[in-house]
Amino acid sequence: MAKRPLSEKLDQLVGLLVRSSSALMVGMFLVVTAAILRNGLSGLSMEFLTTIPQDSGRGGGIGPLIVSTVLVLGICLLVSIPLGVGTAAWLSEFSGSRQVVTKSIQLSLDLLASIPSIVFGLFGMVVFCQKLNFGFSILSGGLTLACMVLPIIIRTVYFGLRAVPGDIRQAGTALGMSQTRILRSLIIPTAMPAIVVAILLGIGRAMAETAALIFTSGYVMRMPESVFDSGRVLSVHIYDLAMNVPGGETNAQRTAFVLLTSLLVINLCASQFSGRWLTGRRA
Amino acid sequence: MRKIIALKFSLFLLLLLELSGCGISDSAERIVPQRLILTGSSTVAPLAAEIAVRFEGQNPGVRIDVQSGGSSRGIADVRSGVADIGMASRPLADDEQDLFSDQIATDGICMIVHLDNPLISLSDEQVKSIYLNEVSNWKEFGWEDAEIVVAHKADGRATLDVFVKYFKLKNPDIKADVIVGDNQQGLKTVTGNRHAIAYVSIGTARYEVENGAPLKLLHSGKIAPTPSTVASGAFPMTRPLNLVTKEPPTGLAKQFIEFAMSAEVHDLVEQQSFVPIKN
Amino acid sequence: MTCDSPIIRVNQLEVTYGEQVALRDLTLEIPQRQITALVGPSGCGKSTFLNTLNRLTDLLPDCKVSGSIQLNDVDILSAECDLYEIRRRVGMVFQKAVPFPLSIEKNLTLPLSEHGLPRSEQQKLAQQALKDVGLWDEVKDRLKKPAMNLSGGQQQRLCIARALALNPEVLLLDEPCSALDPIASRVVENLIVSLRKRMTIVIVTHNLAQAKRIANHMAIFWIRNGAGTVIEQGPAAALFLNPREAVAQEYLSGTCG
Amino acid sequence: MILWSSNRLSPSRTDMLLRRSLGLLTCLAASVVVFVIGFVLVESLPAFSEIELSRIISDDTWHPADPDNATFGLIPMLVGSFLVTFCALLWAAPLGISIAIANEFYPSRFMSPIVRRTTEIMAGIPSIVFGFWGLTTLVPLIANIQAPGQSLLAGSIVLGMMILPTIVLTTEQALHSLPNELAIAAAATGVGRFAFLWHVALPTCRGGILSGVVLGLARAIGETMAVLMVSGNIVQIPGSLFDPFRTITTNIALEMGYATQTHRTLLFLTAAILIAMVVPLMAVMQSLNTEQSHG
Repeated sequence: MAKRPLSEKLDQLVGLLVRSSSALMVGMFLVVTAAILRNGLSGLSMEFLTTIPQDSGRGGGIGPLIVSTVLVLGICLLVSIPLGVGTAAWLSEFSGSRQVVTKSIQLSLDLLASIPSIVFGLFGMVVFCQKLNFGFSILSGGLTLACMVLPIIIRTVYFGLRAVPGDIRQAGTALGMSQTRILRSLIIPTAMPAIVVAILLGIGRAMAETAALIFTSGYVMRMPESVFDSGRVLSVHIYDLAMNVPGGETNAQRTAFVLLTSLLVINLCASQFSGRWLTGRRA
Repeated sequence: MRKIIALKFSLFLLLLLELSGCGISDSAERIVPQRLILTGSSTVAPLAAEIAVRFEGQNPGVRIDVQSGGSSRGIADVRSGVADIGMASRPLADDEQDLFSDQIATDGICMIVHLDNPLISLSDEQVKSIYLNEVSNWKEFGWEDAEIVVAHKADGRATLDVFVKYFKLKNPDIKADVIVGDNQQGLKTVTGNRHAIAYVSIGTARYEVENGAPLKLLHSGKIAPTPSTVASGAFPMTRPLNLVTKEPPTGLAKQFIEFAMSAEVHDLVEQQSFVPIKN
Repeated sequence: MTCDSPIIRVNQLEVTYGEQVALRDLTLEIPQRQITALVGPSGCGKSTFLNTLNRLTDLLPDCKVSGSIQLNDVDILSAECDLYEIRRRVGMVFQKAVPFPLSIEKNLTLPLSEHGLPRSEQQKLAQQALKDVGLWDEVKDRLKKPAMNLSGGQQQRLCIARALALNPEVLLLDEPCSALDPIASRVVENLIVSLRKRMTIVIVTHNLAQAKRIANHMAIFWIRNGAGTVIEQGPAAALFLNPREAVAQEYLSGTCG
Repeated sequence: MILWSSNRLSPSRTDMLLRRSLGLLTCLAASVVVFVIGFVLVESLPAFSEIELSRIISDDTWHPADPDNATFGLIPMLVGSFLVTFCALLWAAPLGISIAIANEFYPSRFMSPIVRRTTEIMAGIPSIVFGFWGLTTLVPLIANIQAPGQSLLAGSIVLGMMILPTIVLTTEQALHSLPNELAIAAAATGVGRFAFLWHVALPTCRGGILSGVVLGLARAIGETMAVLMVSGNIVQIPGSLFDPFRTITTNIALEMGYATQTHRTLLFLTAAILIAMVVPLMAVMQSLNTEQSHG
């Protein structure tokens, strides 16, 4: 019993220590985002979001860059969503008892998820830009990103599909429904929140990417006219302004603000959206 | 079942090969003559972009995209076909003689320091001693006691080639503190660091100074780094700014290169503090 | 032992899960348009048996079924038989109500459209099925609302309606009332009795009182030699009064099982 | 668990078709990794014939494009990658673990929600934003202490901040998965909070915590842009925290735009080495995860 006061003191000391670690992290977060928030909030306007950049990006807005970003994301999702949902559906519904196959596919996806993004950049540059001759284009960038986000999407959708109770498959089968119909009308709709979350996670990862895009979608600042044009995305713009443009900090901060806010909104949407689906408006 | 999977897999591989084949044949149609892609030297890029804007204005429906990345990248991209025209801020090297180049301007390379730095000029010997780390403190040049931050270009940059050739340095001997890529990154490094020194394109540096960047261009000995000293050949470190193509230029590329070499764009060249080619 | 007009004849049925034998040597006849109750202690294969009757056992990766099950003159277990047809003819309702995560109406029309009925027909049948289970008045104003919002008893009746809409010849019920409160349970029970005129009903139940109330025919399942089988079958009333087997007697009187 | 058995339940043609096409999609998805890795390997193979491979270790500098006197030493970059990752982990791992402990064992009504939200947001901040902050704020600060500012210190601070949320979230998850009964039983026998934490919680969650650290490690090794912006990119083995350096990822990013011939091949070899470094980490993490789920 004599040890009690000591151990209580120790407990308090540790408490103080770990709580100050938390405070330290919050402090770091504030330090990193402070300048971005300050300049972002003060300089943000409809004009900034819609006009073309001028003077290497020091002046003007980021209109074409937003368009490029959306196009790159569009291509990325257009490829990765069908591929990802299809693969997840096969793994979850049709792989049956072929454990070896399933395991090795999952292993290959884990492996893909762990490859650093710069390797994807290298791969994309040589395969899409040079070998397939898409050039530095939104198409090349989108395809490169699609390879990158694929494991995230497959994993999220797969867990969503697995979470659909087996009862539903059983009940559907008992009513004489085909697998196709059960998958399309019952399982996919039930797993919709997971699919939405997968899409949002994919967007989040893709939007944050820089290394894989610099050498695939390039950094032409102009308004893209087609997906074969090069287009600079927001993160590449921040990089270029920060590294190569003297006096570009202010606009880099504004762009970073736009990027951060959109990522935040996407995350918020994710929770909001899946919440609504789960409480049932699903007719 | 496993056999079926293997079969599917090989089928898929075939499919992909097929697709890639299509990709290549498609691309021939894709590169419509109305588009040009220029990549390469960050020195030439701003000038090429200005020329492109004027060219597009005169030829509606044409689109010219300009990306920097260094002269070697321009040459590599032209070779691989990713770019139609490469930009190189140096003459073609011995192993690049199979390509075709056209000079659109002349540029010089000078040393730059921060505006706070009292230094006016550096002799060749002084520059060498700084880059070989024989002198490492600004004190030695009569300024405050601070270490010199030496910015050096990345491999493959034309400015680096011209620099080491002129000073007869060996690249591995150079002891730098920061490696920079684009010219603009060199400028940015010096504006952001009072104690830095770098070598950059005169044109690019003057353009930034006019835009208010806190920089100072150092004289080479007694010769000031200006377009006129570059033009007259008095300034020691000069180099051609070239547009490079894989084949002798034809079609739109030819049209653009001829336009870039014509007197119609001399004002743009001068505006960028480069020296136009007059014949 | 035999009944007058059996619609299902099970002969020498054996079901195994991997190494484990769930049912062995099971022979049973199920009379047409009557309620057959399957009773017996837990884990002696009643639900497994029910699942074999419309081939839901196919869903289990390492489940093997042998023997024969004749539905009228079709062998359900044969490889040639049309599974979708079998499942339309043999409907099934589970212990836990499984409404699809769709609207009430869609719950009923989805299987109908799967079996190729035109849209107008679908709605008519759906409405009829809801009326049959007495749910129509309760839900007619919210047919487009999610079925998940219904109460437990309503959900179970919806599931029965969903099976009825396909107009099956046989309806399999796997402890349909065990997850419901007594009142809802009574409603469902009455519903089952009212359906007897239209179709054959096979119900698994643990509730002997319920079996006594509703069943015409009865089969008692028991474990013999490590596998489930039917030890006694016959008209319910007679079986309750006078079971032949000693264990059956003990089970029915509540002293064992 | 109910699965569709593959060969019995499918008389319908549409089902067949669906299964085939989904199977095809799966093959496609699974082969992406084969393509990426295979491609990198194939492109790096010529390195074995073009140069003596031992030169990547024996050469002490990296001038692969020098026409007269090319050198191919990768060691400085490998050391750079290793050092910056190590230094980042050195502070981020303990900090991350203590934050997770604070959230789980020393919660405060005011701080905990803020910390949780901050962690989530930080996890979503793109690396370029950290790099940008590092370049414009951190590097000048360090340059005030010792030039040039772009340094091992800057790199490890920026990297550490990036992997911090990963470590916090994984550790917290591991601690959270401890059965509640354990804490109640401990309290019932009079074991204090700290004693429980030190003797029960942390040892039990060792696997989960370690896998968080390994996850952070893998991310740090693979990170490119943020490091590129603050490292100075000099090819050298940094002698102190204030020296600039170059990692193998930034080396690829800096040079892949123009590399040709042997130089290009070597960049692919670098990428192959990078993959080879990450794969064992993943294996370690998987084994840690299985250990955790079994124990």
